[in-house]
Amino acid sequence: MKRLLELSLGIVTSIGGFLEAGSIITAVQGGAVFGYQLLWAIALGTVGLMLLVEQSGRLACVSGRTVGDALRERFGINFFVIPLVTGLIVSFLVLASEIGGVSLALQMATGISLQWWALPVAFAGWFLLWKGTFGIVEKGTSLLGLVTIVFIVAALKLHPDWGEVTAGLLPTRPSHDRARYWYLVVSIIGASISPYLYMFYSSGVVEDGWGVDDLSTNKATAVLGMSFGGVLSAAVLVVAALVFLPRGIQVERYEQAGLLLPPVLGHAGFVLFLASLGIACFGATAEITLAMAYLVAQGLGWDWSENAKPKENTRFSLTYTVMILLAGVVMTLGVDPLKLTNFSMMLTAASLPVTVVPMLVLMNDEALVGDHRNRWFGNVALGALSIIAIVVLLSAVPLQVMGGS
Amino acid sequence: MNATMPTLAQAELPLREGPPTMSSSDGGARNASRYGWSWCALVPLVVACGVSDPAKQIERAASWAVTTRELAIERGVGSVGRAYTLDLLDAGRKDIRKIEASLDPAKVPAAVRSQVPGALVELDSTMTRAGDAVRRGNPLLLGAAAAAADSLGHTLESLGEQAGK
Amino acid sequence: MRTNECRLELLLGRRVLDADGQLVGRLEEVVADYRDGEYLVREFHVGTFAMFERLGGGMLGNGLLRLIGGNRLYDGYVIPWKLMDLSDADHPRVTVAKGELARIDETAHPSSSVRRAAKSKPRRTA
Amino acid sequence: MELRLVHELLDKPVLDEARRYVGRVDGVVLELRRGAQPRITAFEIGGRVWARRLSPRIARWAVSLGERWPALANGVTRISMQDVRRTGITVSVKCDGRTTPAMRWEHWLRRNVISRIPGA
Repeated sequence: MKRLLELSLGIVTSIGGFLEAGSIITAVQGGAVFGYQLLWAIALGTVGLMLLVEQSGRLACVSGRTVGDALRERFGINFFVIPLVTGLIVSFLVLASEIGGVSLALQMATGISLQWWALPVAFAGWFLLWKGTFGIVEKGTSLLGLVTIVFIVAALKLHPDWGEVTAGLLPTRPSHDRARYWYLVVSIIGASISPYLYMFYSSGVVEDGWGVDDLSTNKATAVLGMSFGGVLSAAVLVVAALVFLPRGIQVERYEQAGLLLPPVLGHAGFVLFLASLGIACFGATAEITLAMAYLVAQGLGWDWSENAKPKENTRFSLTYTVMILLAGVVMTLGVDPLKLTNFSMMLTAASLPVTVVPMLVLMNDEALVGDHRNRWFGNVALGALSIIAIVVLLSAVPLQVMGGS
Repeated sequence: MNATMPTLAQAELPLREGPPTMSSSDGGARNASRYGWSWCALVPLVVACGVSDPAKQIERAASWAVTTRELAIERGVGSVGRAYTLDLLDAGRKDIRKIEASLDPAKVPAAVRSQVPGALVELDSTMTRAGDAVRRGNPLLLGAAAAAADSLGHTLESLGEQAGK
Repeated sequence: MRTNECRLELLLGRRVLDADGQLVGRLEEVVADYRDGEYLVREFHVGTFAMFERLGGGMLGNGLLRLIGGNRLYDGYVIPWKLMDLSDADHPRVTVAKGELARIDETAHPSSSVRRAAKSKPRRTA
Repeated sequence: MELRLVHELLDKPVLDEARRYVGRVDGVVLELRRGAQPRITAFEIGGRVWARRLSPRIARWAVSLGERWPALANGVTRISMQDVRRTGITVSVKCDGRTTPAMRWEHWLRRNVISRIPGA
């Protein structure tokens, strides 16, 4: 019975925790310009994330080592510095864009500029981490995140043509705005496969004390949870395709996304959109901050645990304190949240090889995962994902310059 | 454009990652390797390049016209908040002014060159009228602004298509 | 640091030459025995993935190459402690020619995929 | 009993007798002896130690950082191999982690920073 509860909680939290600033905004922009054509990018990103979450979870269940631990122990400090530095830079920018998302939701609700909201939001996130346990941070924000199901309700209410929707699941070449199309494809992949997600997930497995007998729960959580999350992200794209595209509204400003749900659900739609954006981004804010502190602490050998009191592992807790408050300060400087979100999603996609490629070695290292090693299927899928990640990396610079909004 | 992108360390891609190779002997157990360790995808400081293609800019103006219409309609039925509406109208007008400034008449095809500036000015005043209507809470004025924005949307869209050809 | 001390982490990955100045490979592992309360170094494992030598001995690189069946290319040697001269920590040298060294028996490698591959394939005799 | 230094010692986490997480094996010290097997005397934990592995520039920077904030410089913790009980995925040692320099930074922050923040 305990396992069933844990399983259902795992799936629910991965649904609630899936959407964040990047996935919402890239899906809205994608739907508004290309209709259903980009659904395949969401599907690819979701399958990729499913793969990495299952494997990093398996790594942590079997060896008790998180991804951060394993990267340092298996490859030494000389290599580890690369995922450490790129991970911190990329995660910091994504963290700032998440704080921007929450602040913007508050600005749309109250009219007070997001620059005033940035520091209070960062402080609230810090307070949740300082006082909360891992369970509260992950489960709490994700349960609230279930409000994002409003996008599925809106999508169903619009009665999309399911034939066209499934057609969108097949990769197609764009008829217009080619650079913008591929820029959004890469941003969507970056938004779904974010390194902080599987760093956070594998640390969560260790915090929750999962072991070898939790492998089935881990697999179910990864597959079911992430696929429901992918459906949510697809729903956002479908609604944008049915509301913005026919009207010819292109998303130039973040605030325009506020007009997404009112035509479908009226005032409730507006309020629920603000709630979804605010809660989803707040959950992501807490998760990313923790993931960064995990990466540093695990890599450099500091004691770490969100369940313990902050004074029990001071370097870990002060790391996340500095990170979240610094990101809050960045948003008070008036950085445009839409451009920052798009830019950080592109950077996330470009930084994927640094963590995805090493997973190939980690998941086949008998010393770490014993006979729970990757079967041929796991290796082929991860190999394909690594090649995609490297292609994305090589295309990042030209795409950013040409396709960047 | 107030986006101040944080500068990113520009690091060369480490062809040789990992421990040392040929070590020069300058004494001491010096770790001789030299590799770009803060490698982060070679992304330069990118200032989002202004969209200079006139057809795209006119389409953006058309998008703002439609956004104004939607906003006026939704505000009329009370679906969206007052502060939000004023905030978005304000942001829209800023963007329209940016389009006006960056629209290079030489690049705009002759057929539409005369009509575009006028349409943009009219759109700007329509958005201002819509803002006043919201502030005063006058539904009639708001409806008129919505209609004006709607027709402007169509004209700008057709101008955009002509400019695109 | 006393003069006769040296640091493993700085030796790791160093290129090791033999008595004739030939490249034996990079230092990958040091194996020690625990005997009467002390850890004594028994042997050094040095090797390279021939073609990929220029790619450097990064542990990620080696791990990946081993994974995709690189061990057919792996040219590994076991160097007993007696034959390793560490007087100059920057330039570890072997006191004999490369030919006289025993090759690494991949069947004892910690990762089973390497072991399986090594068993299933007759060793390439140099 | 065989010990593979890179695979089972270097970079591995170090737990003291109360299973407290002291740090990672950042460096291993070998004692070279004329005509006798090199002996592994101790391993070291410390930012300065792993900084030296990256590059001399970073190593010098880490040392100068330590001099500027001596209280923060947790210096180098050297643990003799005699105290090592078990190696493999983790390295457990027979000593009290709290007294090692590795944890000095932790205590300094606890006394001077964390205590000032309510609800820690």
